[in-house]
Amino acid sequence: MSDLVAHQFDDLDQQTEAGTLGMWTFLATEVLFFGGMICGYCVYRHLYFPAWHQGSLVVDNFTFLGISSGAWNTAVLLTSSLTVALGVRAAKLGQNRFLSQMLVITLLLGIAFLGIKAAEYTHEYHEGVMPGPNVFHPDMDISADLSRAAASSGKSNIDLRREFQLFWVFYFFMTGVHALHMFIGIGLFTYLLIEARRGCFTPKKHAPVEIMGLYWHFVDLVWIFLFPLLYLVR
Amino acid sequence: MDSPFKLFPPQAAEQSAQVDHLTLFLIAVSVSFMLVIFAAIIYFAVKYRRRSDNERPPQISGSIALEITWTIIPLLLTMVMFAWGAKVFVAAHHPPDDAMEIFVIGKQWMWKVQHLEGRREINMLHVPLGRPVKVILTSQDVIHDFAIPAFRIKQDVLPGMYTTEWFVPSQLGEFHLFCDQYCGAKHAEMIGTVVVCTPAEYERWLAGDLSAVPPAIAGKKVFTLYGCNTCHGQYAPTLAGLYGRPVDLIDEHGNHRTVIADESYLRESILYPNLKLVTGYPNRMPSYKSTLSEEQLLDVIEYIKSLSGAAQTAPYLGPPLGPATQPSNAEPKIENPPFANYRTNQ
Amino acid sequence: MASIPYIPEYQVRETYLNARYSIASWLLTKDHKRIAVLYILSITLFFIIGGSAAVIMRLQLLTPHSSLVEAETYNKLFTLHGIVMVFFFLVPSIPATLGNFLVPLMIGARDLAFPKLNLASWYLFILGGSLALTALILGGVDTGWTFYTPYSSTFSNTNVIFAICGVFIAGFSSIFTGLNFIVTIHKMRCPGMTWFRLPLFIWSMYATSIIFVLATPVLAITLALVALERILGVGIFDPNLGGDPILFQHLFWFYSHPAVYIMILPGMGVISELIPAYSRKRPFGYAFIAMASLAIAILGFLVWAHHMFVAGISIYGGLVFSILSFLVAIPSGVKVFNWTATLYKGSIALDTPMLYALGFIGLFTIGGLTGLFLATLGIDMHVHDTYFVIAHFHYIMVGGAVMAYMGGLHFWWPKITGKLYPERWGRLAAVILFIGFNLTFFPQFILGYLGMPRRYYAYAPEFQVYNVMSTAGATILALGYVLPLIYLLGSLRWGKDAGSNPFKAAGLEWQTTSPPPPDNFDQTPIAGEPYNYHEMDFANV
Amino acid sequence: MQDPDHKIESIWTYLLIFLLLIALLVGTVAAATVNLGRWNIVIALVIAVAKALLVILFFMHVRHSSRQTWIFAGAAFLWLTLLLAGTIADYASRNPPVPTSDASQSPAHAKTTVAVPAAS
Repeated sequence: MSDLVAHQFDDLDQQTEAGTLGMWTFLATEVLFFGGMICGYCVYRHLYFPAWHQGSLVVDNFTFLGISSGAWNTAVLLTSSLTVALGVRAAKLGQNRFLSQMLVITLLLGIAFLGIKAAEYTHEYHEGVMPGPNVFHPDMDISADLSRAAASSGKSNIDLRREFQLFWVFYFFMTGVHALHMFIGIGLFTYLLIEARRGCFTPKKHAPVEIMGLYWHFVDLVWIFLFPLLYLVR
Repeated sequence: MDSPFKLFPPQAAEQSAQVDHLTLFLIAVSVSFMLVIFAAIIYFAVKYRRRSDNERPPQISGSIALEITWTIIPLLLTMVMFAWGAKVFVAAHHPPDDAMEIFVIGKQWMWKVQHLEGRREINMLHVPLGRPVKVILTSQDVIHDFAIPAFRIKQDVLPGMYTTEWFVPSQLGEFHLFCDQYCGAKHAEMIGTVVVCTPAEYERWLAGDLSAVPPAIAGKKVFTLYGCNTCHGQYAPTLAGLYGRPVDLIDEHGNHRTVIADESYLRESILYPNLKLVTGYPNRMPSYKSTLSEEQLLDVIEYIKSLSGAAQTAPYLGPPLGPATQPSNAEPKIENPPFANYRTNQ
Repeated sequence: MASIPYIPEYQVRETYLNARYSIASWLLTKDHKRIAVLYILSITLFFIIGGSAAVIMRLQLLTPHSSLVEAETYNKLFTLHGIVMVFFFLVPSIPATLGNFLVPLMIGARDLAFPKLNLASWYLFILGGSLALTALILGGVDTGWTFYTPYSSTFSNTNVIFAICGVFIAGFSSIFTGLNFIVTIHKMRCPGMTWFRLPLFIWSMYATSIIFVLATPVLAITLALVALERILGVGIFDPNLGGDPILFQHLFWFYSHPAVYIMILPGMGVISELIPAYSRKRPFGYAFIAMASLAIAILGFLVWAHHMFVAGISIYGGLVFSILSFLVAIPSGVKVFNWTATLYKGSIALDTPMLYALGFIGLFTIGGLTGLFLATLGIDMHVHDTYFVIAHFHYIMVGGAVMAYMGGLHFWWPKITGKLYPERWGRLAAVILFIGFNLTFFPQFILGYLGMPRRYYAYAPEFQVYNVMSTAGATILALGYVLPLIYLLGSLRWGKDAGSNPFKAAGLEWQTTSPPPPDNFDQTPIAGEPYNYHEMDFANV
Repeated sequence: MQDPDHKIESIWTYLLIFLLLIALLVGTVAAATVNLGRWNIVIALVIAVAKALLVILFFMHVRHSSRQTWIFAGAAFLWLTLLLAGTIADYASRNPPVPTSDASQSPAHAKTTVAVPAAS
C-alpha cells in the first residue's frame, strides 16, 4: 500500500470515490440545513408580503455603477465557479501552474464577495435595519416608505415594522450563514493552494481539488437561490 | 364506579360514546393481532426449542403469498381506522349553527371564561345540559390546550389566533378541565371544573351576576368609541347580517373568491383590513391590531354577530346594563378560587 | 479455522484492546472499535443521569400532590430526562455503539471510510453533551425536550440557549456518523458482499443514516432560530412580535418524528440478527425486512404533522397526515410478522439475547398498535398530550430500542470484550426488565385514556392507583438495569474467554477473533450468502 | 465503476456555460424591473433553477457521474420539496375559501342592503 492510500482503503480509486460520495452526502445535509431557513422564509413571505417587499427594496437599493450589489456578487460567485471548474480540469490534466493560478483567482473572487457583502452590511447598519430591540431604528426614508406601505396594505405601522424586522432577521441569518460557508471555503482553498504550490496534486491524485471544488460550487448554488429570494421580492 | 380501577372516564358529552366506540374497535383489532403474534411466539418457542446443541433446522426463506397477506390485511384495517377516525374528527370540527358560544382566554396559569350574556368566570365553565356549546379559544401568552377528558375533546389554544371546539353535554355533574400543552411552571395547576347543569339552573346562574356586561353590548360601545359606524354601511360594507354569510372578495389582479364571514374572518378583517378586500370597496380602514385588546376584539366580534338579526335575539341589543365600563379593564369577578377542585393554591 | 493446535492464540494475539494501553491511545484512536467503546461508556453515563431524573419523577408522582420536588424542579427534571434520553442516549445508542463496532466488521472492511471524522463525531457528541448537561444541571432548563415556542423563545427564564447549543453540536455528531456509514456501506464492502447479501442490521443502519443526514440539519437550523430569537429579542416564532409558533412545530417535527425511526430502526436491525442466530435460520422474507427498513425511513418523513392534529393546523392537513401515518405502520407490521415466521421450525434457544429479542417483539407490537390509536384523528383528539402518548412512546423507545440495545450488547459482548457474560444472571435481568417495564408503562395507557395530562407534577386523586403501580414498576425496572451493569462489568474480570464464535452464529463478524485485531480481519474476507445456517457445521464451530 | 474523472470537458464548454449563466443573471435582474405580479417570483425561481442545473450538471460534473451521484443530488432536493410542501400545504389550506358555486345566496358585498349598523 502506498502512502497515498489510507489504511482502510484497498486502492486509490476506492478512496477517491469514498471522498466524493462523502462530499455529496454532506451537501445533501447542507441542502436541508439551508432548507429549514428557506421553509421559514416561504411561510413568512406568504404571510407578510408587503413588509418583505419593502425589505427587499432596501437590500436591492445598494448599488455599484447602477447595478445592485447582489447582482455583482452573483456575477462574482459565478465567475469563481468557472475558475474552480477550470482548476479541477487543470488538476486532472496535471497542469499545476494553471491550477495554482485558478486557485488564486478563486480566492480573490471569494474575498471580493465577502468584501462586497461587508460593504452591504455596513450600509445596512447605517440604515438602522439590524434586527434587535436596541439597534433596529430604520432611518427617515425607510420609515416613510414603511408608513406608506402600511397605509396601502391596511396594516398598522407597528405591525408592518415588526414584519419588516422579521425580514431582516431572515436576511442576516441566511446571508450570514452563507458568508460563514464562504469563510470555510476560503480556508479550504488556501489549503489547496499551499498543497498545489508544493506540487502535491498529480493526474492520479487530485481528489481533494475535486471534492473541495464540489463544496465551492454548492456555496455558489445557495447564493443563486438567495439572490432572487432576498433581493428581488416583487 | 367506586372502584379505583376505572378504565374509561365518564361519558359526559354526546360524542364521548362515539370516541369510545372507535377506541373499542381499535382495541379489538389490536388485541386480536397481539394474541395471534404472542400465541405464535410462545408456541414456536416451546415447540421448536433447541433439543441438542448441534441441531440444524430446515431452512425456509420466505413466502410471497404470506407477505402479500400480511401487507394487505393490515392496510385494509388501518384504512377503516382512518376513515372512522376522520369521520369523528371532522364532526368534532363542525359545530351546528345553533351552538351557543362561550369565549375562553388562556393565560399563565388560568382559564378566563366569558359567557355571551355577560357572566365571566375563572377556571370554571358552566354549560347547560343538552345544548350544543362552541368554545372559542385564544391565548394571551404561550400555547395552552383546552382539554375536557369527559367530553373526549381537546384543542391547542394559541396566542394571536382563534381555535374552536364544540360539544353537547349529556350528563349532569362536574368534570375535569385540564391544560394539556406544557405552558410553564404551574402547568399542572392550570386546571378547572366543567359544571354541567340543567338549562334552568344555567339561566339562574347566568342571571346571578347582575353587574356583568354582555359582550355584544360592550362591543357596541367599542364600536361607537372608535367611530366604526361612521364608515360601515356607507363607504364601507355594511355589517348587518354579515356573520355566517359568504363574502365576495377581490384581489389586486381582479380575481374573485368567496369566504364565509366567521369569527376568524372578522378578526382578521379588524386586524388586517387589507388582506381580504370586499369587491367594490377599496380599503380605507386602518388596522386595529395595536388598538384593541383581545377582550375588546371578542366583544366587537360578538356585537357584529348580534347584527345578524334572525338567529340572535333580543337580549343582545337591549339597553346596556349597569355603568358604562370598558369591558377589558374590568377585572372579572372571581366566582370560585382557582384550582378549587383538588388543590388550593399555596 | 485451520488447525493450528498448540499456540494459545488469545494470549499473544494482538487485539484492538491490547494493541496499546495509554489513555492518549484511546482518546486519539481512529479505530472504529475503540470509538464504539468510548461511545458505550459515554451513553451509559448519560443513561444513568437521565434515568435518575426519571426515578425522582416517578417518586414525585407516587402521591397526587407530593412535596418531594417543587413544580419548577419537576419541570426541569422532565426536561433533563427528555433531552438527555433522546439526544444523548437513544439517538446515538445503537448506531454509535453497536453500529460503529459492527458496520465495518459485518461488511468485511478494515474500518469506516473516514476514521478521523468518526473520532470527531465522538468529540462533538461529548462537547454537546457537556454543554447540555451543564445547562440542565446547573440552573436547569424547563421547556421540555420539545422546546415549544413561544414558551422556549420568550417566556422561559432558564438556560435554554446553552441546552440548544448542546443539542445543535450533538446533531452534527449524528450527521457525521450517518455520513460515515452511508459512504462505508456504499464503498467499502468486501468482495462478494452484494447489496442483497448485506446483513439486515446493515440495512437498518443504512436506513437510519439516511434519516441522520436528511433530518438532523433541519433541527439544527430550527434550534439556531430559537436561540437567535432569544438573543436578539426578535419574534421569529412569537406571535406578539409577528412570528408563528406553529411553524416551529412543523420544522421541529420534520426532524423529531423521523428521529423516532432513528431510535427504532437500529433496534429492528439488532432483532433481525438475534432472531436468526438463536433460531439458526435464515430470516423469513429477508428482502421484505430489508425493504421495510427503507420504506420506514422514507415514509417516516411524511407523517410529522400527526404530532400537531390538535395544534391548530388545518383539518385537511390533519386528514393527509393521518392517512400517511397509517401507511408507515404497514412496513413495521411486515417486520413483526417476518420475525415471528422466522421462529417457525427453528432451533430456538432462549438465551439472554433471545429473551430480549422476543421481549422486543412483544413490546414493540404493543407500542406499534397503540400508535394506531394516536394516528386515528378521532382518538388523538382525546388522548393527545396525555399519559397515553407517554406510554406509547416508552413502549417503542424503552420496550423497543433499549431492549434491542440490551439484547445486542449481550450478543456482541464476547466480540467486543472477548469475555462471556454470565448467562443465568443475564436471563434473570431480562425477565426482571420485561416485568418491570410492563408494570411501569402499561398502567399509563389507562391513565392517559382517563385524561391525565403529561408533564403534571401533581394530579387528581382518582389517578393515583395507576401511578402507584407505575412507580412500583419503575423500581423493578431500575433493578433490571442495575443488574446488567454489575455483571457485565464483573465479566470483564471474571468472565470466561469467548472463542471467535461462542453462539455459533453466522456473519462475518463471527469469523474474526474475539476481540478482533486492530484491522478487523487478518486477511480480507470473501462474503457468501448471509445467514448460511444450512451450511454451518455446529459441532465444529 | 463509472468514473467521473476520466471524462474531461474542454475549456470552451466551461466558458460557454459561464456565458449562459451570466446571461441568465442579466435576465433575472431585467425581469425584476418589470412588474408582472406573481409571475415575477415564478420567473426569478425558474431562472435560478436553470442556473443551478447548469452548475450541477456541468461544473459539478453530475452529467457524467454515476447513477448514485444523481440519486444523492436528487434526494436532497426531493426532501427539501417534502419539507416545503408539507408545511406550506398546512398554511395554504387553513380557512379554505368556499367554492364559488356555493356562494349563490346574496354575498355581503351587495350594496343593496344599506343599513347603518350602529345607529345608536
